Amino acid sequence: MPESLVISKGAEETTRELLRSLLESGKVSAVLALGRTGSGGEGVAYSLFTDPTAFEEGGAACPLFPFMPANAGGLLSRLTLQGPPSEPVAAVVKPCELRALIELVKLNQCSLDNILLISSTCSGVYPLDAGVDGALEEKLPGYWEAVKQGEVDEDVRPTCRACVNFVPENADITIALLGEADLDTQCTLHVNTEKGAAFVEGLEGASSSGELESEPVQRAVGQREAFREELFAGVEVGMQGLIRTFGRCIGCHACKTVCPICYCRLCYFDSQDAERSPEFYEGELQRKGGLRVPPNTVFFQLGRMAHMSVSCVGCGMCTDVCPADIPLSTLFSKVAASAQALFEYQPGREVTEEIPLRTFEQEELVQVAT
Amino acid sequence: MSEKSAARSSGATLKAEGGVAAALVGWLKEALEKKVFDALLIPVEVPAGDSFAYLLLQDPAILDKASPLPPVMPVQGGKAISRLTMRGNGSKRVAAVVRPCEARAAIELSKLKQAHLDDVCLITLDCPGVLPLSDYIGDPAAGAARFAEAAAEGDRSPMRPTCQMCNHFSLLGSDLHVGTLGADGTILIVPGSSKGERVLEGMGMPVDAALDDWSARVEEAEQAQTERRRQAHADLRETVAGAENLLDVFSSCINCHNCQRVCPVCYCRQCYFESAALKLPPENYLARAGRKGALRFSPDTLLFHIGRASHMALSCVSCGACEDACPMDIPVGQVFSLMADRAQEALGYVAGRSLEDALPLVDYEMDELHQVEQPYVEIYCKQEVQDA
Amino acid sequence: MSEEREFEPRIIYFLCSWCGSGGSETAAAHHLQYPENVVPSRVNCTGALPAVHIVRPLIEGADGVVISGCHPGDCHYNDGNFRARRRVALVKSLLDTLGLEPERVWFRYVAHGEGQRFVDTATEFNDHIKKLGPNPLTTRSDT
Amino acid sequence: MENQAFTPRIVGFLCNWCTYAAADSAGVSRFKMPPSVMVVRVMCSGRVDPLFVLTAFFSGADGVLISGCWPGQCHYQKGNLHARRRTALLKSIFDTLELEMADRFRLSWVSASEAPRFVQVVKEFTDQIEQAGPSPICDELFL
Repeated sequence: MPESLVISKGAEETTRELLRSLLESGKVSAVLALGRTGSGGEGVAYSLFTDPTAFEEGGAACPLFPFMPANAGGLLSRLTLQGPPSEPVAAVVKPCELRALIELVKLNQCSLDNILLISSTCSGVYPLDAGVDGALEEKLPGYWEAVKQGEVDEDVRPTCRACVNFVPENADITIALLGEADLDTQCTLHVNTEKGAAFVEGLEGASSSGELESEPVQRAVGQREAFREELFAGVEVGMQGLIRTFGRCIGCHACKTVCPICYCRLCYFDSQDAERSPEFYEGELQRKGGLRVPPNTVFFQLGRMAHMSVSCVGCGMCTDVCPADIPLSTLFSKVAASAQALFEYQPGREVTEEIPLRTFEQEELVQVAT
Repeated sequence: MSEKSAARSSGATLKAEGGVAAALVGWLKEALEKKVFDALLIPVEVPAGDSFAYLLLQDPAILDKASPLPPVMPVQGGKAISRLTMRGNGSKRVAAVVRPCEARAAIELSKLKQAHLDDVCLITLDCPGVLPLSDYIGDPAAGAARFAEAAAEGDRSPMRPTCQMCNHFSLLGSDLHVGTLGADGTILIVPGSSKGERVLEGMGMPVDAALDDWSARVEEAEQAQTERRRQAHADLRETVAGAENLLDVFSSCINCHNCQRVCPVCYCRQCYFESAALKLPPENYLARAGRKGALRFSPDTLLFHIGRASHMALSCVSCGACEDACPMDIPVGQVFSLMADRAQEALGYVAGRSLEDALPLVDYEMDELHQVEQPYVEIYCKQEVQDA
Repeated sequence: MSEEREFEPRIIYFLCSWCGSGGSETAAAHHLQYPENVVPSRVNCTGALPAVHIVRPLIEGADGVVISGCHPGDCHYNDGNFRARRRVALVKSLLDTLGLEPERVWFRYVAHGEGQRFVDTATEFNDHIKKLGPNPLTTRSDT
Repeated sequence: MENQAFTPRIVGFLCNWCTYAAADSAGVSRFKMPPSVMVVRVMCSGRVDPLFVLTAFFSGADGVLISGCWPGQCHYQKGNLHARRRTALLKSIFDTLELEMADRFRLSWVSASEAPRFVQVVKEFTDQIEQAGPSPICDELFL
């Protein structure tokens, strides 16, 4: 099935054209993609576009903008939580968003029916605070220059610079971006599924047998792996390390709110069970002379790890929204890496693969029980 | 319940040669040792030294790292008090050292039945404002120096925008207020309720110092701040009023609802805007998108902000916690303080002023607000008929 | 001018189930006509109408919202309409602060027997909104 | 001196069908064992969410024991196999973050007929925790 289509237009233009034609021809009823908001395009947010003109030159949509205001996996879950749309919807998402989406499908939080998934090889996104007041626009030329060379711009989020899963899996159509030197004039679409093929039918382009795993991609994996090790090495561990790291946590639980995998409508830590009676506080006070109010910073983080780390896709939203600038994503990725290795699991790899905690082998992990 | 003391006409004095914070911590330590109260809720520097956290403590030794007036407000004290007392009063008398906006939030939460203040003695200080959280965490040492300098000079420019225009930085509602404004070697401790009076009594401190000088200073500063607030709100209104401006202001909102989560008075366990009420089948979203050509997703950004205001603006204490927690630096605290001031004015209420004022949406008058009733012009349709 | 005449507002009319709805029934009994684009929506009591439900249509597609309940002192739950009045005052204050045309919200008492008054209110509000023009929020995709 | 006075506080999540029965019969048989385990009876070791374990630790437990039926003998077919995966996950998190809780956390299979084994597990685990000393988490103020 996998085939690729070389189109003699720039990547951005190709993407816009593709989406516009999908909407115009009625092949999809809407497109979920990034778009500018506000009268002067001050903000960038995901939108469900139904009007094809949004994808024309100067239109509101900016599907390849290096920014992630929300994890689109979570958004698609919200869109399809109560059932798939009756007509196809296309979504332009980043590889980590796609992984989150696959995990959410496994968690019965969304449906992939009638969803056309378009993704691209990803060179990362800028931190949220770089996107305030159009400050990001100035960085765009540098960003795309780096993409062409298969590099990552230095101002891109550390999480992204350390991400080794930047080649999307399970996308119906993949737009090759990373390391494509002639990005401005030519674009390769990799059509990975029959669904994808049906949607690109009629698109003008030369078919080719180009592989996604190009040389620059391989090189990027190595670079990012190195950076990842560097980040992991900087994580403060041990209880004292965690207390130092989370000492400044303000308990807002924003990390949980934006986490695509944390889908529970009511988190244990926001529930009545986590509210304490005066007797609890008095008991703790008696025992150790003092305690934090509200309590549960390290407990919350460990609890969240226990609940979601096997499915953590390393999208970095948690770090991005943290008002206290705690490097959550690095810590969670480090924990997730070993937890996922334990079960030889990679979140988002395959929709049919069970989440490790929902399945088991008869003979395994014998050393755990003593 | 706090019975009002006969006008705050006098206070006790405390020598503060070694600085206000040290003197106050010393005083609190003594109070703990004398068992004037059993426990203390106070901001304490965290182990990494990059922020502060509220600790409930009874061991006076822990107080060494305490700061009655830290340079940041990571957790709104009202919220901390609510978490502590939401299930009841407990058996300990707790003194909570908080900022005036935090005390106001605690008072609102008490009225909203989310806090029990019977055994809590609210101690507030004249507040110079706080630095934005992200500024401080980036470089705590520089932040602390900047804060100390600005606080000493009464300069609010490095503080958060909501603090820059705060006009309720003193007194209002607390049981004990520590007057430090313009303090020169001596600070005043002013009882605001019988609970506060009992504390001073227990400490053996005579309440005999005249407040005139300090009151005059506070009043002067309050007037200046009120003017500043009026001006800031007028300027702000220019930039937010109208559909276009408003949507520009919220254009970068990522719908994380963190403003709601850190808001002390947004106490609902399940927010309406995160509930199933707004989680709809895909056809709904697609139809809405179809009508407008596109639909921001997640949807309902503006509905969330205005709706949230409709739920909490009357209890909003303008503490600015929302703005501090916004990952997109939206001036949400300022916009909410503007909405809150005008809404509270319309309904004759000041959030956190006193435990006695009833919440405006719980209470009503028979004869009021006739301006919102649309007068009936009886001849309206008859006129139409004649015109036709 | 001609365009203005073509504008047909979308209006939601919240009616309390005792008085407001009663008014509409009386109007129907007398075969009184009111504009078709005014969509009545029944709530048990105006006091049971959350502020969010006034705001939500104004963002999602209505050009105006009008609310009718019992006259002061006539509320079937004693004080629902007084509470509603405070809530409307709050919503109007918020809308005014944000420059979102508080005049798109009307609050007028209509008793069960006042069919004419119900029809007048619907008609008058419709004309009023026509004069105001379309609600700018309803066409924005980034709300 | 202090060490001698230290009696570990171990929270034991015991499965209703196997280990709880074993503990019961150990008691009835008057077997001697350290009074260190505070028993929480759960219907199945598979019922134990990682949060239970964390809650115990953060509430001051010096050790946590999960104990249930041997693999293949679960009264709900597979609950203990889920418990094993969860335990492995939690241990992996503790290991990655180099948290000392890893050594204070044990999963053991004890069937209903194995009262002596239960006693042995408790003795061993208590010794182990005694060696390790009181959990340092108990005294942390900033958790």
